[in-house]
Parts: sequence; C-alpha cells; structure tokens
Amino acid sequence: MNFICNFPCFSIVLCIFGGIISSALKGRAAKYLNAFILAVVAVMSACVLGYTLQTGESFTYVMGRFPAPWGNEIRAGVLEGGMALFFSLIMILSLFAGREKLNEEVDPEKMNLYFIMINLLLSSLLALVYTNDLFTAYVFVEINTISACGLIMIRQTGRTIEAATRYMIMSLLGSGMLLMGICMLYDMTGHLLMENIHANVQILAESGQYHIPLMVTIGMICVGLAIKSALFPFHTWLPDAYGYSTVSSAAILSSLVSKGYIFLLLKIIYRVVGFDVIYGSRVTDILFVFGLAGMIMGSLSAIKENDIRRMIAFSSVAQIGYIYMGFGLGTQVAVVASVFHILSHAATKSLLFISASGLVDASGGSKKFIDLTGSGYRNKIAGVAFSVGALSMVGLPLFSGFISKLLFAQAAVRNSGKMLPTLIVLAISTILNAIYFMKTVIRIYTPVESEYPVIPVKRHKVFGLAMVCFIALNVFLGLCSDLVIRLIETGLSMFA
Amino acid sequence: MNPIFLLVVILIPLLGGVLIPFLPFRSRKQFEIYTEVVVIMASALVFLLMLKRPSDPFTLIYFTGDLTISFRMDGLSMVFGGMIAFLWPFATLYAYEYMRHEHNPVGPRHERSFFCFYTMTYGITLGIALAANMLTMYCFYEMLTLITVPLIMYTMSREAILATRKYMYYSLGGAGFAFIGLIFMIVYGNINFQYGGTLNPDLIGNRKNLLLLIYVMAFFGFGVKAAVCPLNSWLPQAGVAPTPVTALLHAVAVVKSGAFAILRLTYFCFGITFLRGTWAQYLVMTAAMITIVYGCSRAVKETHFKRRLAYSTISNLSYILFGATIMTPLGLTAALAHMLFHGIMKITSFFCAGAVICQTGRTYVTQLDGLGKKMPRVFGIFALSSFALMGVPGLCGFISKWYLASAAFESNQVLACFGVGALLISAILTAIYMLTIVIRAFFPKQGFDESSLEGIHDPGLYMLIPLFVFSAVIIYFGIHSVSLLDFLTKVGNGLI
Amino acid sequence: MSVLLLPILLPVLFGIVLLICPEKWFAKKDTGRKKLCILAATALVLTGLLVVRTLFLKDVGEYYILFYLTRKLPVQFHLDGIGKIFATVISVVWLLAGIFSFEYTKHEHKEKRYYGFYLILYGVLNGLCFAGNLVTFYLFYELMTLVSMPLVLHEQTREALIAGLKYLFYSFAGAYMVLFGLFCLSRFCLSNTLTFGAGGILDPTLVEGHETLLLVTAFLMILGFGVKAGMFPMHAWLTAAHPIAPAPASAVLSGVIVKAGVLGVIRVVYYLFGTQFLRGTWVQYTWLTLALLTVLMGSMMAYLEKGFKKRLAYSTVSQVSYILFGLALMEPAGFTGAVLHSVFHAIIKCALFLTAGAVIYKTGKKNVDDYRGIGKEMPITIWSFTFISLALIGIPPASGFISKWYLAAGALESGIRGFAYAGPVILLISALLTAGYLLPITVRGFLPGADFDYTKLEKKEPSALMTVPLVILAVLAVLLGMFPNGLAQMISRIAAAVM
Amino acid sequence: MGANLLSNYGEAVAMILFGIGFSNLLFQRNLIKKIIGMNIMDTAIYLFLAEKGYIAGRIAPIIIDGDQSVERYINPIPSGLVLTGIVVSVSVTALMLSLTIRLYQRYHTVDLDKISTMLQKEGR
Repeated sequence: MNFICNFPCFSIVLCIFGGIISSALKGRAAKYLNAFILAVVAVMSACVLGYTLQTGESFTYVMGRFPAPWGNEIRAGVLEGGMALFFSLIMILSLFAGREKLNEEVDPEKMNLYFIMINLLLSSLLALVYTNDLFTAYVFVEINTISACGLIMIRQTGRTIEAATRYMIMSLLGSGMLLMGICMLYDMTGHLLMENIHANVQILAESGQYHIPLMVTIGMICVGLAIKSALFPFHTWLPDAYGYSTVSSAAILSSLVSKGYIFLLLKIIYRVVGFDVIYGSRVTDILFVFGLAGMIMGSLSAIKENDIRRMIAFSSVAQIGYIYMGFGLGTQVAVVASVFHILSHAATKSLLFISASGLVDASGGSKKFIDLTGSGYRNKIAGVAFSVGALSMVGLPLFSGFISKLLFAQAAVRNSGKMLPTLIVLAISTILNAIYFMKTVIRIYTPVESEYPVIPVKRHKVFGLAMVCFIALNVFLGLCSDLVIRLIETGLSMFA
Repeated sequence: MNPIFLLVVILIPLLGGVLIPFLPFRSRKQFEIYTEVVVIMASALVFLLMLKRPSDPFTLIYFTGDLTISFRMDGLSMVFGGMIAFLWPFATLYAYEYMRHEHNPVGPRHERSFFCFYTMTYGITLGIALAANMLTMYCFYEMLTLITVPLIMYTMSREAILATRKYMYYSLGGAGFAFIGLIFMIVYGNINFQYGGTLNPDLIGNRKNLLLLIYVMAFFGFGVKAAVCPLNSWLPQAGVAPTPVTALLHAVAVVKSGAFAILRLTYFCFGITFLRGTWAQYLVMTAAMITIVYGCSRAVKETHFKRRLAYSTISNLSYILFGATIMTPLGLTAALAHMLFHGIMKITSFFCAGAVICQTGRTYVTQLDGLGKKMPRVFGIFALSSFALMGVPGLCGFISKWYLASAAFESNQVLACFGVGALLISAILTAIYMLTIVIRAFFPKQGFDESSLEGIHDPGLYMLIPLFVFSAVIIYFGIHSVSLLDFLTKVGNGLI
Repeated sequence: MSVLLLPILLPVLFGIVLLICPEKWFAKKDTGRKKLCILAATALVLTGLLVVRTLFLKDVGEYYILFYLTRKLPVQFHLDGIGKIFATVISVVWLLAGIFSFEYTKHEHKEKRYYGFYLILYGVLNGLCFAGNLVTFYLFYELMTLVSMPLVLHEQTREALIAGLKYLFYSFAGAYMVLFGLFCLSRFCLSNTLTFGAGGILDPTLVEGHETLLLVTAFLMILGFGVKAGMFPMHAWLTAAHPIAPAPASAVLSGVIVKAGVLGVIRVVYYLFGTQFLRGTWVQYTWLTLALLTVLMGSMMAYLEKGFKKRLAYSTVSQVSYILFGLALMEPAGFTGAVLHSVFHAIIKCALFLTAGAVIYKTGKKNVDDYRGIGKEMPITIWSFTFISLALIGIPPASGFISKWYLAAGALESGIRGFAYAGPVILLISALLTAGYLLPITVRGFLPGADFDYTKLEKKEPSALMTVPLVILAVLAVLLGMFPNGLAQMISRIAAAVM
Repeated sequence: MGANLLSNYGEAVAMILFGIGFSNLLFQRNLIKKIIGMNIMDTAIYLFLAEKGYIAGRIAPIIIDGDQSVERYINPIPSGLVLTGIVVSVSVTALMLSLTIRLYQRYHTVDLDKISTMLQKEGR
C-alpha cells in the first residue's frame, strides 16, 4: 500500500479541518491558511495523478477497517486525480485573481466565513470526485450545495440572498430526487458501494426483472443531477447566482460546482449503472434533447442580456448544454468530448468572469454594455483576456473551445441517428456565440469620444498574473489537447 | 529548400506586424521603410519558395489523432500565394500615401496599429495559401476573419462598426458550416489535400446524398467569404473600410481566400469524380450563375463609387466559383486564371477609386464629372481596368473569360452553356456600370464649369507606381499569357 | 507583314500623338487649326496610299500571326478580296469626309480630340478589314465601338451623351452575342484558331449532334453583328446616334461603321459557318424576314421623318438591310449585289450626310420643310445631292441600280418559297419610298413654288473644302454605276470562292 | 399488482408523500411552505428507508446479552442512512429558514415572486 494512496483521503480531511479551523481565525489568516491548503491539495492531487499514471490502474482506499461491501471506500484513478488537480488549480487562480476585489465586497469580519465556505466547497468537490460510495456522494452533494449557497450570499445584498434562495430551492429539488434514486438503488441491489451496485445492476439488467423501477431510478438520478448542474429547463436560478455574487464566487461556481455534479453523473453512468444499461434505456435521450435546447436557448437569452456578467452566466447555460449533449450522444467518443469540455469550459468561463469584472471596474463599476465601451483600452490585460475567452467560446482554432467543438462534432458524425440535429445545432450555436461575444469584444474596443472617468486599476499585477495563467491554461488545452485527451481516455478506461 | 521556410514565410509578416506598435520609430519614414522591408522580404521568400519548391510538408502542431497544422506548397498554393506576394508590397506602398489622408479617430498610434494588422493579414493569407490540410486552412480562415476586423472598423464610425459586426457574424457563421464539412472529411476520408479528392469510397456506402448535402453546406459556408448569393450583403457594406483594405482585402485577399477554399473543397477534398453530375453540382453552379447576374445588376443600380466596385467584385468572384463548379480540370484552370486576373484588375480599379477619394474626397459616381481632365493618369488607368473587366481582347480579362467559356463548352453540360450566357449578360452590365463612370469623367456635360475642380491633380508617386505596374501587368497578360496559362493548365490537371 | 500592319498602326499612332500632345500647341487662332488639319491630312493621305498599295498585291494565302492570346488564339492578319474592297472604300470615304470636316469643325469645340479619334478609328477599321481570324476581328470590333463613341457624343449635350451611351450599350450587347459565338465555335472548328476560311471551317465530325447549339450560335452572331448594321429589332441606337454626331462624323458612321457589321456578317456566314450549313435552316428564314422587315420599316420611318439627318439615318437602316437581305439569300448573285450595294451605299450615304452637314453648316436649318429654295442658295451642293439621291433610289445608270438588280436576281435565283418574290417586291416598294423621301428636297429646293419670294435669297455656297468632296463622291456614285464590271467581276469571283 | 401494493403499503405511502413534498417545494410561492414541503419530501425518503430496513419480528440492531446472531436484528444500514439524512435535512432546513428570515427582514414578505418583482423595481 503506497503512501500516496492516502492522499485522497488526506486532502478531503484537510479541507474539512481547514474549514473548521478558519472559523476561529481572522480574515487574513484564514486566507493564507486556505491558500496553503489549496496548494497542498494541488500537490497531493498531482501526486495521485502521477502515481495512477505510473501504475496504470486505479486504487481503492478503505475507510476504517470495514472491507466492502460494508465499509466506506475512496477510489482514485487517472481521471479522479486529474480532476482534483484541475479543480484545485482553477480555484487557486480564481481566488488569486479575485482577492483584492474580495476585500472590497466582503466586510472583513465575515472574511473568514467566506474561506470556510471555500474550504468546505473544495472538500465536497474532492469527495464527489473521489468517493466510491453513493450515500457519501449524497452527503457531500448537500455540503456542496450549502457551501455554494454561502458563497453566493456572502455579499449580503438583497439580490444575492434572493439568488441564494432560488439556488437552494432548485438544488434541494435535485438532491431530493437524487436521494430517492439512491435509496431505490439500494432497495434493488442492497448495496451502496459502486462496484457492488454495478454488479447487481448488471444481473438485474440481464435477468430483466425490476426493469421499470430501474429505469425510474436512472431517470431520477439523471434529472436530479441535471437540475443541480443547471441544465436548460432548470437553469432559472443560475443567472442571478452567478451574476451578482463576488467575482471569485462566480468564477468558482460557474467553473467548478456544476462540474462536480456532472462528474458525479459521469461516475454513476460508468461505475454504478453501467454504460450499456444506461444507454440501453432511453433516459439519456432526454438529456440529449435538453442539452440541444440549452445550447440554443442559453445563447438566445445571452444575446438579449444587457448585463455582461449575466450574459456570461447565460452562456454557461449553453455550455452545460454542450456537455449534456455529449452525454446524450452516448458513445465513448462523445463522453470523452464532454469531459474535455468540462475542462475547457471551466478554464474559459472563470477567465471570462474575472476579466469581465476587470472591465467592469475599469468602467466605474457598471456592468451595462453601454458603459463598457472602450474599457478594453482602459484595462488592457482584462480586455485581452476577455477577447481570448470569447474567441475560445466561439470555438476559434488554437483555443480550447475549438478542440471540444471538434470532438463533439466528430462524435456526432459517428452517431448516425443524432448526427444532423447535433451538427445543425452546433453550427447555429456557434453563430449565436459569435453574435454576443463578438458584439462585446467590439464594444470594449470601441474608443469613446468623451474621455471616460477611468478608475485607477490598482490590482493590476496580481490580476494580470492570474489572467496570464488562465490564458496560458486555455491555450495549453487548445494546443496540447492530444495529451489531455489521452489522459481522459485512460481515466475512462479505468472507470469501467 | 527546407520545408521549415514554409513556416518562416508565414511568420515574417506576422511577427513583423506584431512588432510595429512596439518598435520606437523616430519618424514616419523609418516606420514606412521598416514595414515595406518586412513585406518585401516575405514576398521575396515566397517567390524563392516557388522557384525551389520544398517537396514534403512541414508539420507544426499535432492536434488530437492525425489532425495536424501543417504546410505544403502545391500548384494551387503557388498561384494564390504568388498573387498575394506580388500584390502586397505595392498595396502597402499605396497605403502609405492613402492613410495620410484617412480620417484617424484615435491618434498616430492608431495608424501604426492599422499597418500592424495589415501586415499580419499578409501572413495569415499566406497561411491559407500554404495550408496542407483542411484543418490548417480552416484555422487560418478563422484567424483571417478576426485579424481583418480592426482594419474594417478603422474609422470607428458607427456604420463602420455595424459593417464590421455584419462581416464578423457572416464569416463566423459561414465558418460554422464549413466546419461541418471539415468534420465530415475527417470522418469519411482524410483532411490532407490531394488532387482528385480524399473521400474514402468504402466508408461512403449509401451516404452519398448526405455527403452531397454536406458539400453544399460547406460550399455556402466558405461561400460567405466568396460572397455567393444570398450571403453577400456584408461585402458592399464593408466598403466603409479605408481603400487599401477594400482594394486588397475585399477584392483580393479575403474574398479570394473564400474562393480558394472552395476550390480546395471541390477539387482536393470531395473530388470532382464524386461531385460531377450530381444535384449538388447543379445547385452550386446555379447559385454561382445567379450571383454573377445579381452582383452586376446591383452594381448598375449603385451610385456609391466603391460600393459599385464591391458589387462588381461579387459577380466576378462568382465567375471563379462558376469555373470551379464546372468541375473539370479545365474549369479549375479557368477559375485560377480568373482569380489571378480579376485580382489585378479589381485592385487597380479600387486603387483608382481610392486615389479619387483621397484627392477630391468624392465618393459618389455622380460627383466625378470632368475629373478625367484633372487626373488623366488615374482615370486613364481606370478606363483600362474597366475595359479589362469587360473582357476586351488584348487585356487580361478576356483570357480568363475565354477559358471559362471554353471550359463550360468542353464540359458538355447544358447548364454550363447557360452559364456562358450569364457571363455575357454580366459583361454587358459591366460595360454599363464601368463605362458610365469613364464617360462621366472624360466627357462632362456641356456647360460644366471646370472651376469647381480647381487644384485637383493626380496623386503622388506612392499611388501612381502601383497603378502603373498593375496596368502594365494587365496589358502584358492580355497579349502574352501563354506561358502562364500553360502553368495553370498543369495545376488544373493536378500535375504540380 | 508591314504591308498590313502599317495602315493600321500609322493612323493610330498619329491619333494618339494628337490626343496626348497638349492643347496649347494648337491654341493659336488660325495657324493652330492649320497645323492640326495638315497633320491629320498627311496622316489620312499616307494611310490612304498604303491601303491603295494593298490593292495591287495579290491575295496572300498565308496568315500573319502577330502574337498569341492563348495557345489556341493567335491575333493574325491576312489580305483577301473582301478586305481589299472594304479597306479601299473606307479609305476613300475617310479621306473625303476628313477634308470636308476641316471646314466643318471650325465652329466645333475640342477639335484635337475629334481628329485624334477620327484617325484612330480609321486605323482600327483597317485592322477590321485585314483581320485574319474571328478573335482579331472581334478585338478590332470592340475597339471600333469604343473609339467611335467619342465621335458620337462629341457635342457633349445631354442628348448627345445619352445617344452615345445608347450606342455603346447596344453595340456591346451585340458584341457579346458575337463573343458567345466566338466561345462556342472555338470548339467545333477544324483548326480551332477560328481562322477565316472561304466556305466555312466547321468540322462536321465535331458538329455531329450539336446542330441546335450551333444554329442558335449562328443566329446570335448574325443578330450581334446586325446590331451594328442597324437590323431590326436592334436598330434604335442608330437613329439616335448618327444624327447627333457632327456631320462628317455621322457621315462616316453611317457610311462605314455600319458596314463593319456587314463585314462581320459576311465573315461569320461565308467564312466560318459556311452556307451549306445554314442554307435552308430556320436561321436563314428568320434572318431574311428580319432583313425585309427592316427594309420596309426603315424607309417608311424615313418617309415620315422631318429632321434631315434623322431621315438619312432611317434610310441607312433600310439600305443596310438591303445588304443583309442579299447576304441572307446565300446566292452568288445575292452576295455580289450585297457587296456592291455596301460599296455604293458607303459612298452615297457619306455624300448625303455631308450635304446635310453643308446645309446645316451654312443655313443652320435642320428641318426638311425649311429647305424651300435652298437649291438656289447652294446650287452645287444640291445638284450633287440630287445625283446622289438618284443613285440611292436606283435610277439607271446610277450605281444603286446595279446593286439592286443583282439583289433582285439573287432573290429570284434562290427560289426560296415566298422570299423569292416577296423580296424584289419589297425592294421595289422601298425604292419608291426612297424616292419619296429624297427627291422632294431637291424639288422644293429648286422649285420653291410661286408664292416664294426670291429676294431674300443670298449665295451660301460653302467653300471648296466642302464642295469638292461632295462633287467627287457624286461623280463616283454615278461613274461606278456606269462601269461596274471590274468591281462586279471581282466580287463574283469571291462569291464563287465562298460558295 | 393490488396485492403488491397492499404488501408494500409502506413504500406506496412513502412515494405519495415524496410526491406531495416535491410538488410543494416546487410550486408553493410561500417560502415557509416550501420548506415544509422539503421536509415532507425528506421524511418520505426516511420512511422508505425504514420500511426497507425493517424485517418483521426482529428487534433494533442493538446487541442485547451478547447475542450476535444476525437473525435476531433488523438491517442496521438503512437506520444509519436515515440518521445521516436527518442530520443533512436539519442543516439544510436551518439554512433555508435563515435565508427566509433575512429576506423577510428586507422585504417584509415571504413570497418569493413578490420579492423578485421588488428587486426588479430596485433594479440592482
């Protein structure tokens, strides 16, 4: 038993304790503690990734001394390690970039609360990534929800509280369905550990008994997670939640939280119900249709939007539509595409949110387009970053967005049944993306005759550094996609 | 030569352009010299490469799987690249004098950035010319769209920005559909250009009609840049750009790269054996014919000088497409010939228009009375170019028309014969809209007072030198095109 | 080579020199004009001599290739009977009209431009006559249109400009119809250089199966050249463009430029398609119908028209369609008649327009009804006019008679049902109409009537520069009618060769 | 079918309750009612679990006088799940209530739609 095998558990526990400790700390201390924890977690995840790559197979870690099928397990493979590393990196960068902004928006004595939330969020994300036990997953889903709610309402304005409430309600609906689904699975299989459930589900599927309950269960779980990750018809809470919370929160929420649920869904598809069973049922077609709808509707409402942050939020509705569309296509290739899109969207969306906030600050804090005119000149780095993010979203070559578009399209072509709708919708949504993102880019680079009262952008260094890192990440995903994709494939192969 | 030079020749203008805003130029002179040197270096290298062609491609990046960014120089690239390389230095020279007169909203650095993008566009266009596979071409195609955006909205006037948006939406949307074609090539064949097409027959099976549909999609997708009906309304609107842009980009580089892409698509990806005689061919050919007539008739109605030329560009581009859609080797030859010759003729006439604008500030045809006496050289050359456009024998326009027509008759298709009819109708319309200008300029109405034209005279050498050179070329190729056409015939038969 | 190139290049050169040399050289009141006229005159005379020289060369078999447009398309020249005839006529007319205009353009503006284009046009027309293949012909045809345009709109009044544009666009429409044929034929000919060959150069094996396409092409080409020849339905430009130009210009336009169309038709029908391909097809019948229609319509319109020059223009429309009719018959006699008539008509119509020019120049009267007693004022002019009109009407022994005789004979020989008889009848009618619209001028000119007071008549005879060309032309018109044999035989030899 | 229902009336009731709670949470405009709905939903799930875990004629899984034979006790895992679930739901309820209180303090209503309209008027 290699020592590294303890890392997943360590990282989770570390985060939780970090949260507990920072409740006793002052804001700054909590901040540094959090930074430290994040760094450690990143290193640990990197180690896990390296280890699994090296051994070439995943490992399970038994909590306590109870072996399966009773005990509670943690399981780590290439994909888990990679995800954990990626999540922690994004989180570091977002916090780093949003730091100064945070000091403005959150009053100092509440600062440590913020970091409690961050720590808990990270822990729950890690747990969602690593856990091998459905009920644990449920528990951490709830923790995730709660901490996310905290992140949203940390600014204490009416908007944010209202947004938080809506968010809570929607996600409670989701988690209720999820819990029900889990219980029914337990009912049918008598297990909570993924492998065992998987085995039993296979037996059930072959014997054909409990067919309807099985379908209902799958449906409940899928829909539940879809609600929590803001798939199109259930996205109503999203724009407010992302649009009005502090910038780091928005970045983290949009790029990580929903992704955690999606990753859980992925695990359920592969490791609990089983790929063939789930695609044998037509449940995924629902996801497919909703995904397509989301791609269009999200973009349309983004076009109508007049507030840059809300616009970006709506665009992430569309992007989540992409991911579910990939799941719905129901081929290995498509799932790979989806996973890649999880990464690229996470990188791009946080970049967009943060650069947008930079532009907003350069325009006297107004988020309306009309005031953003020419802000690209006033805050150069933010302007460049935003343009990069926008281009990546539009799917321009050499950026990450292009690769995921490519993969999606290839997957679509290989699936003859759903090919044409997918391709058409891809093309259309490309145009729509182009419309609203390019409109914004042109807007921010349009010089204004009346010299704008420019606010001195003080947080330039930190901000710029973070931006550069994000851009680098984006371009890396765009250029070295081959490596990433091979990682994903190996990870998925470890799943099955 | 070493294949690496294929990359170098693209990088020279790109990097040279990027540096322009950062280099400390003491005087305008230095800056002009620098730019000119960069451009000429690139052109010289292109011609060198054409003389000593590197046989094997150069691969820059590996995307996923077998998708690469790689460059190769084959016959088609030689034609397109050669044309670009010949025109660009002169256009730059012209731009120096023109941009002095152009209204400059932001400041001296703005003009620098104009030349920065102008030079970078050169590199991008070369990239399109030298692309060895469809993915590479697609990437540079997208980049071309973006890099030209700042050029179009140089004046930053409201209409300029509107035009830019339109241009961007159209192009990116078109690229979205071209993208579908790309995907299909990836799946149903391979993307490396190869004369005669790369579709894999045993993959096609019963999907023939589907693939034809995709071809049509991709045709119109690329056709957006080639301004094929009904996707061409962006081109006249983009005429608000400074004339060097309208002349070089919207008469040669950008629009021709659209046509070039269609040639690649038709002859090097899907392959004429697959397409000939199918409904797809008839569809696209009809579209081309409609555009030919449509563009001319709009040009006759238009009274804005540059916009009229833009409409004529629309119809002439469809001459090229018509040649392409005949789908015989001779057709390709004819298309290439017209690509070259129209490039020269149209840039000449645009430069004349630009000279008029920057000497007199007159933009409408109705304002040109009697200018022929004041600017004899400019209008003499303009008359020459319009005769060439009409296809008077002894000037180069006739040659390409001749080849187009003979290709049409060779192909034994009734539709093609009607196409010849379309060519002639557009020729008479061309006569109408060009000669009315010439007559106005040289034969003003009786009792027209010369005094209103006091102080108007021919522009300086920067503008005249390109004009003289181009008109010399027009005449030369009009009376001695044999060797060139032999080369083009070789290219058309895929021998080079 | 030089034999053919010189008559083309020399005047073009002179013309260009005239155009580009600055105004002030000729600015001085009268010496400037003198210089100009002398320059032009020398050019005209020299070229005339060069052309006449070609007359004494025997038809050269081989073709002079100047350069290749494409590998298949040479620009080439050659010398044959038709070319000689037309070239000679053109030179004569051009010289005389030129001399006339030295006087006429005194009160015109921009003389330099006028003479420049006048000379260039001359060169281009020579090129047209010596063109060795269709491409070359087309090249010069387009050039002719472009170069003659400034002459049409020389006045630069509003209607002049409009007429010029009309002329331009009609001609280009025609030219592009021809171009279609050019494109199409290059595929079906023996040597696809489109070199003119007596009796047609279609390759029967290639033609096999594409007859319809080729017939359509032939029709288009005839129609296309017919535009220049003012054939119905594309004649509208002619009556607008010819009267508006300065008289000498309209003289050459109406006398010669229209003949370029005729020459084109001859080349197409007799040297490319060949008569045996076209004879008896719908193309021939449609063509005949159109020609006859035009003959009738033209002369009627002329009869109704009051403006002098405009009336002459209409008469041109009808007269040129005589020629087209003769060509459409595709009979040796018809051919002979046609070519003869085009020679005569060139001279006659030129003379008529010059008369008109003279009259307008002196009296300023444009309307026929004002010409009472004009014969008393300018006897020489009107006398020559009278003779010429007789020639045009076709009163023996004047020239018109000969050609019409041949035409009628050709029509009867051809034996095409309907046209064989309809043709001559219509010719006769239109001859009567011709008399109807020309002779009254003379009659009223000399016999103004009883109530006319002769007191306010004064001598308005124009100077020798004007009268001499007129007289020469008149004499020619009559003499050629008396001794037509040499010419007739020459033409019938050609006719035998091409059929 | 009917027999099934009778034999599993516990599950049936749980499902019905779940539906009630779910629809309440979804459709009620009053926040308090929403919270109640949520609790009903959770309770339904606990009922379901308990029903699954209970085996007739056995006692709670607390070892009495050292008898460790499996046959004597009911399945302990569902009970554990129920406990965990209760904890979670309690915390969530607390959070929701606190949010409700805050909103009420600001806007003096617990109707979410009214609050949204007020926010629109505020325009922030």
